[in-house]
Amino acid sequence: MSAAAIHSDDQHHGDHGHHKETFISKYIFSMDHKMISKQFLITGIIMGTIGMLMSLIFRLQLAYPETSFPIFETILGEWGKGGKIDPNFYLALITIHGTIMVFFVLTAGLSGTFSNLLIPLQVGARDMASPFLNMLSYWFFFTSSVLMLSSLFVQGGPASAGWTIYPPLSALPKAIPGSGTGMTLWLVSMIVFIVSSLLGSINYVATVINMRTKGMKMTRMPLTIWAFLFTAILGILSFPVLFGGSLLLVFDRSFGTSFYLNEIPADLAGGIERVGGSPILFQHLFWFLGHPEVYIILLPALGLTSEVIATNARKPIFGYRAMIGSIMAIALLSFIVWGHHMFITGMNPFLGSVFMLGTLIIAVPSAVKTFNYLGTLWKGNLRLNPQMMFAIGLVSFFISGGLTGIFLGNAALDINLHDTYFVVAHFHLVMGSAAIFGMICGIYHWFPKMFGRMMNESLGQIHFWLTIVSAYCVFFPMHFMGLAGVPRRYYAFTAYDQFNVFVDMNKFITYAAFVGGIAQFIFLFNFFYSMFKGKKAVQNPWESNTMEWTTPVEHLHGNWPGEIPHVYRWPYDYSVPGHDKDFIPQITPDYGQTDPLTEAKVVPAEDRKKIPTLEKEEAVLFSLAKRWLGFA
Amino acid sequence: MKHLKIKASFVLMIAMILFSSLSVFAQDMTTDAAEAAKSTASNINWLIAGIAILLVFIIGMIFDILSKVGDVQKKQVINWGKINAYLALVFLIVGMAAFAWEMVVHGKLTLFTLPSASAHADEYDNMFMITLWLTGIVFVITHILLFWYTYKYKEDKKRKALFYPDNHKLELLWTIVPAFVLTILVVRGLIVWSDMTTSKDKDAMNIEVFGYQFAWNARYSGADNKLGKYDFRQMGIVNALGVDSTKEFAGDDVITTELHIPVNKAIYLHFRAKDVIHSAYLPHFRAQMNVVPGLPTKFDFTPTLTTNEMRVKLENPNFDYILLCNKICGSAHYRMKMKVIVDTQADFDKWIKEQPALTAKGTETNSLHSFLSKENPIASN
Amino acid sequence: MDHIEHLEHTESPANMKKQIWNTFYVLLVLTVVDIALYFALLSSHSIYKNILFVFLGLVKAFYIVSVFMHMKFERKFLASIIILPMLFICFLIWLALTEAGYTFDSRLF
Amino acid sequence: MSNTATLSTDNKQTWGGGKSPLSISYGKLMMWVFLLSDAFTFSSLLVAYGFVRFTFTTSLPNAIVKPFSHLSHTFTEEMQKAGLFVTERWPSPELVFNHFPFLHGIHLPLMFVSLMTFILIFSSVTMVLAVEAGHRMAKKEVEKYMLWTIIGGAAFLGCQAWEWTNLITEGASLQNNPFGPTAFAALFFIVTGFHGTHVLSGVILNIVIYINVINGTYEKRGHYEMVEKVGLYWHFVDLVWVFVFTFFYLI
Repeated sequence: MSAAAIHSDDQHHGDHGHHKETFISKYIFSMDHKMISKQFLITGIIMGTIGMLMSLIFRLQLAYPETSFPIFETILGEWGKGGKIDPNFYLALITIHGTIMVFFVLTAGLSGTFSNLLIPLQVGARDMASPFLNMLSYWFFFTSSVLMLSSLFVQGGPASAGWTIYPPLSALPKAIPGSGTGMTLWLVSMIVFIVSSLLGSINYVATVINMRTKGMKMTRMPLTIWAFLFTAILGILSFPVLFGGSLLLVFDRSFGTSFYLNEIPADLAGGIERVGGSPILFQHLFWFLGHPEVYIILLPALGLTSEVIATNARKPIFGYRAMIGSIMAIALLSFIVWGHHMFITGMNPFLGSVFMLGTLIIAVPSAVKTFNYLGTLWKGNLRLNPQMMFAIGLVSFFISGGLTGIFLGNAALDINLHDTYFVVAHFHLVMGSAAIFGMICGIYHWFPKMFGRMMNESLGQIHFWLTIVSAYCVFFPMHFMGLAGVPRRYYAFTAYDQFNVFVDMNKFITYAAFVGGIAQFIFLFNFFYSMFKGKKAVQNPWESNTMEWTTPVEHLHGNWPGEIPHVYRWPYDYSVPGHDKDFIPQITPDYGQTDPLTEAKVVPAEDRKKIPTLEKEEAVLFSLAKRWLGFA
Repeated sequence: MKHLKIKASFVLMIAMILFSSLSVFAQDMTTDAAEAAKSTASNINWLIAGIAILLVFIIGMIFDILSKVGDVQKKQVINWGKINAYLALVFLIVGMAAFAWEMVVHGKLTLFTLPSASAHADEYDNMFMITLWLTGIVFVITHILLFWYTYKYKEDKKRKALFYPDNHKLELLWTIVPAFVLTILVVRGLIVWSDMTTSKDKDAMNIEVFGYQFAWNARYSGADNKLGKYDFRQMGIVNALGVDSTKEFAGDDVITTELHIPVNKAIYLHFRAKDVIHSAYLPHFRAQMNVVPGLPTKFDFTPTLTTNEMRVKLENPNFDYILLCNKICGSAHYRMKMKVIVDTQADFDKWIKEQPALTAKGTETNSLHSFLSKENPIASN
Repeated sequence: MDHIEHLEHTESPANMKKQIWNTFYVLLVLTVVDIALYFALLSSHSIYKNILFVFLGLVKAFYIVSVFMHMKFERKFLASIIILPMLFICFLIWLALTEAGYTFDSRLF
Repeated sequence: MSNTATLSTDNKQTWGGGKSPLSISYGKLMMWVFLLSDAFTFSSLLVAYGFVRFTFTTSLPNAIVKPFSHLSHTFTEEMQKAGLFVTERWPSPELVFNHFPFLHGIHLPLMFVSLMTFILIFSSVTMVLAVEAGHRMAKKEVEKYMLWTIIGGAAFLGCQAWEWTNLITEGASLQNNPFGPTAFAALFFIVTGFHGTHVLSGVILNIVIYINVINGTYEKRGHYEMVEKVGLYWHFVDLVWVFVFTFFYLI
């Protein structure tokens, strides 16, 4: 704390960071929020690719449980003896797939990337409140990803108790090979990740509250910022509880305590008899994080989508205040509904009723959000570019996945649906696909801001159509498997005659998953190719109102070359009647409007100093070269 | 333009070289490895992967060139706005058809088309169908609107979008209507839930289901309908369940590896686990409860159809009820199951007599009821 | 400008010092009362005893937060965003205790 | 404080944002938010304590040992024989925490923990006095009170070390508990240990700040906000102790 504050105070005394930047300070230990966001994004994409490849491996296993794939022996070694995946490694794969996707891709990769990029730019700040803590946040995240991946190479394999790591399975190394060193690494990695998440979230909250530019009232913030603010608050309040919970689990595993263990004989539990705890306690502590975590994933995606839909529909977002209200309602309610993951885990049935009530209430703000999106599309002028398509795809997944949530939130119905493929289908639609779509939609939209170049549109469109079709093909049929009572986390269904009817469906799902996987490679190609070879971006390529598009294309440490522009209006003035253009940036005052802070009449936009731009490519290249060589 | 052409042909050339060399390489591999069929399969896999990556690369290049051409010619080569609008419509129609097809064809595979096998299954199915209809209607309507709007309001340079930031009445409407619908669901759901979780029958038959890695046991409470005490310290190879036959109520207990239950009689299942959390899932009876070590859990239900009746109804002579493990518990989780057989009362009585009780002595009459001692779950007595 | 407002409601040094010492005495007395009550109510085992102790703890917490941590002089909004999330913890506590009671019961019978 | 104001306006023009709606600087806001999240960490541990405890019956002492009475060196065993320390029952705190340094053999229930509480509260007072002196830019006074705070924190840590040693010599550990359920000792060590870690880091932070104060870093900077921020943290540690005290020693 002290070091950080001292540092940032020092920085305030300097000018806009025009001090010397070396390669290390610019690209590695960068304290510039834009560079940190790129670091988050690229780490997230790498982790996402790994997670996706894992899912393809176990999809192959599920589709052809009896067939041997020599390639598995090549890449997995002892875990793929004879070309077949070891059942223990299958469980490890699903565990690590879940963990990577939930925490490393959709929490850090999505919220970390876009909170870092957009919060300072959209509220009009030079940087985060504490750039130093921000940098630490990334490097803690990086460390935790390395730890998580390194658990793939330890004796006994990585953690394999499912991403929810319920003890005793995760606490007893004898129960499953993955509960040895792999599980320890998982817990250590998660604790480091929690630290990273807290450092980031505290920074986001302080920036949004304290660092807004003049005129940027709370009610003038774009919905993205609202979403990020509440995501950060959710993280701040829920991650510590997982921290406490996993601390106790570490003690149970390594120091012979028994907080989560009861009536475990000594021979199973490393020579010490365990009496007195309760596994349910861990589940409560875990899901106190786990459920807000779902919204930590989903809210940023919804925020990005709100912005993208409004911009590309050329229409103000419908019901701005209702949207903020529903974000708040979702955030608040998410803390009191975690028990719906535990209806049949031996929890008090009375508490089941309480949680069921809360859970189904969450559907109301979600419905409001959906209808408001539809209201925004209505009579709009939709530019169907890739980001808009992905945003529409998100709304579609949000509806499909949200509606199946109504089944699962119902305690009675959960009796037969708990831990079946219905659950898998539900959360892959609503927080897997929907959040990934939100993330990709954000990448397409803000790529020009991040890298100064445009992504290829056609590839984006192909990516979109392949992805949405394959995602629906993968996850929709799973509902029916779940309704037939097929449990999740099964290595094979060969032991059950009644599940034979699903052999073909499993193959179909796997083919669809492979198509989806290849589609992601199109995206990866597009992403990395455009980063270096894409078309040069103009300053405001999507004709958007928000403040980030008023910064120059070439990145400055400090964002704006001169004074930070002031804000005079809300961010959704699209297609205002009586204006010749269909967008009015937030920094444009109306004729005769007073500057809310200086109390002086402001000059109309046309007469004001033009937004500073560096239009000539030569100028951009020259200044870039100068910065790289260390002259500037 | 000239620059572009050079670049494009250069890229294509590289692609061609790569592709041809790869195919030659692949041919070599296949001829060489004719004797080792197994490694061929591996090489073909690699080949497929290589070709797929190459295809992605080529497609990427083509579209990159196309867009660059478009930039030079100052017009769009492909008008994605229009294409997407039509594709959205196609997606909507095909998707809805697929949705209907799934509901009809795959819907038949679900449990809900089977005759209900327990007393509360009808109530459950009823609740499910109400939820399905309500959500189904919302699903169809919202998706039609979503993709119809995408088609209808595609960009038209001449048109300007309607400035319509909010409408409080409309927003209130679509807050209150979902709230109302959900109230119905909540109220009904609470009724069904409390029906299912409160045991109605005092004379229910107490059976203990014991889960361990990776099998199940059942313990019948015998004539006294009371399960004997257990001690987890005694759980071992000889005495897997840790039940001491000399203890109170334990003598007449019967331990089996199959779960036989009499039809039309309330069954009170007590669950106990040895090592990790399992979940006893009886899909046909709409019954499930986690089996937690050190935390007694329970579930009660009344089967209404015997296995034989069900076989006749389904015209499937191989049909069996099952109890399967539904909570990740280790490497053989996927085949941890127990056969469940619903018998008529007469058949059940006959079967249970054939099973050996823990001791022949019968019930110990030790009525000392220590307040704090660890006792096995016994139904409210 | 906001900071100048902030200055206005800071007390004069002497007054502030007095307040700090007063708070210290309050905390001291409350701790002594805690211990005294503990021994006075040793044989009783009612839930109200626990509630009483928690209440005294909350009073102490109130004094620490409001005077020592200066919360009394901050904006109401700040106070509410720090204190309101504690409601979630209250919910968690209520839930955990209910749940633990249920666990106790189900282990008993 | 006036210096704070000028500094922040400078910030506004060159680098920082335009608003501070809660009228505190971002640094203090971050500290508050951090403390909020830390409160949740402690709450989760205390909730775990409550949960575990509620699954046990609390021991009903049927023989109350009088304060100042003689304590045999087999006191714990006697209690075990009397049925007060059994694994099914949560022990009564005054029978566990009844030792005082240099006064072995005398039953002084909860006296030592009262002393610890007093020390911590007192160091909190000196901290707040340092903050108050910082507002007046009185460097000497800040130095004096910071030093007292550091001494108080170190004394508290020493007391805790003594108490731990005492319990450990009686046989309590993470896996063992002569007083009752193992969870009692394990939770006690984890929660007080986690609190002790906070105290330790607080003392280290205080020392860093103290050195800075002596060097005149804040004098040059024109405000003592750093002292305030660390002060917030220090009071939070005190706050947590209030609840640890209530739940572990009184209830």
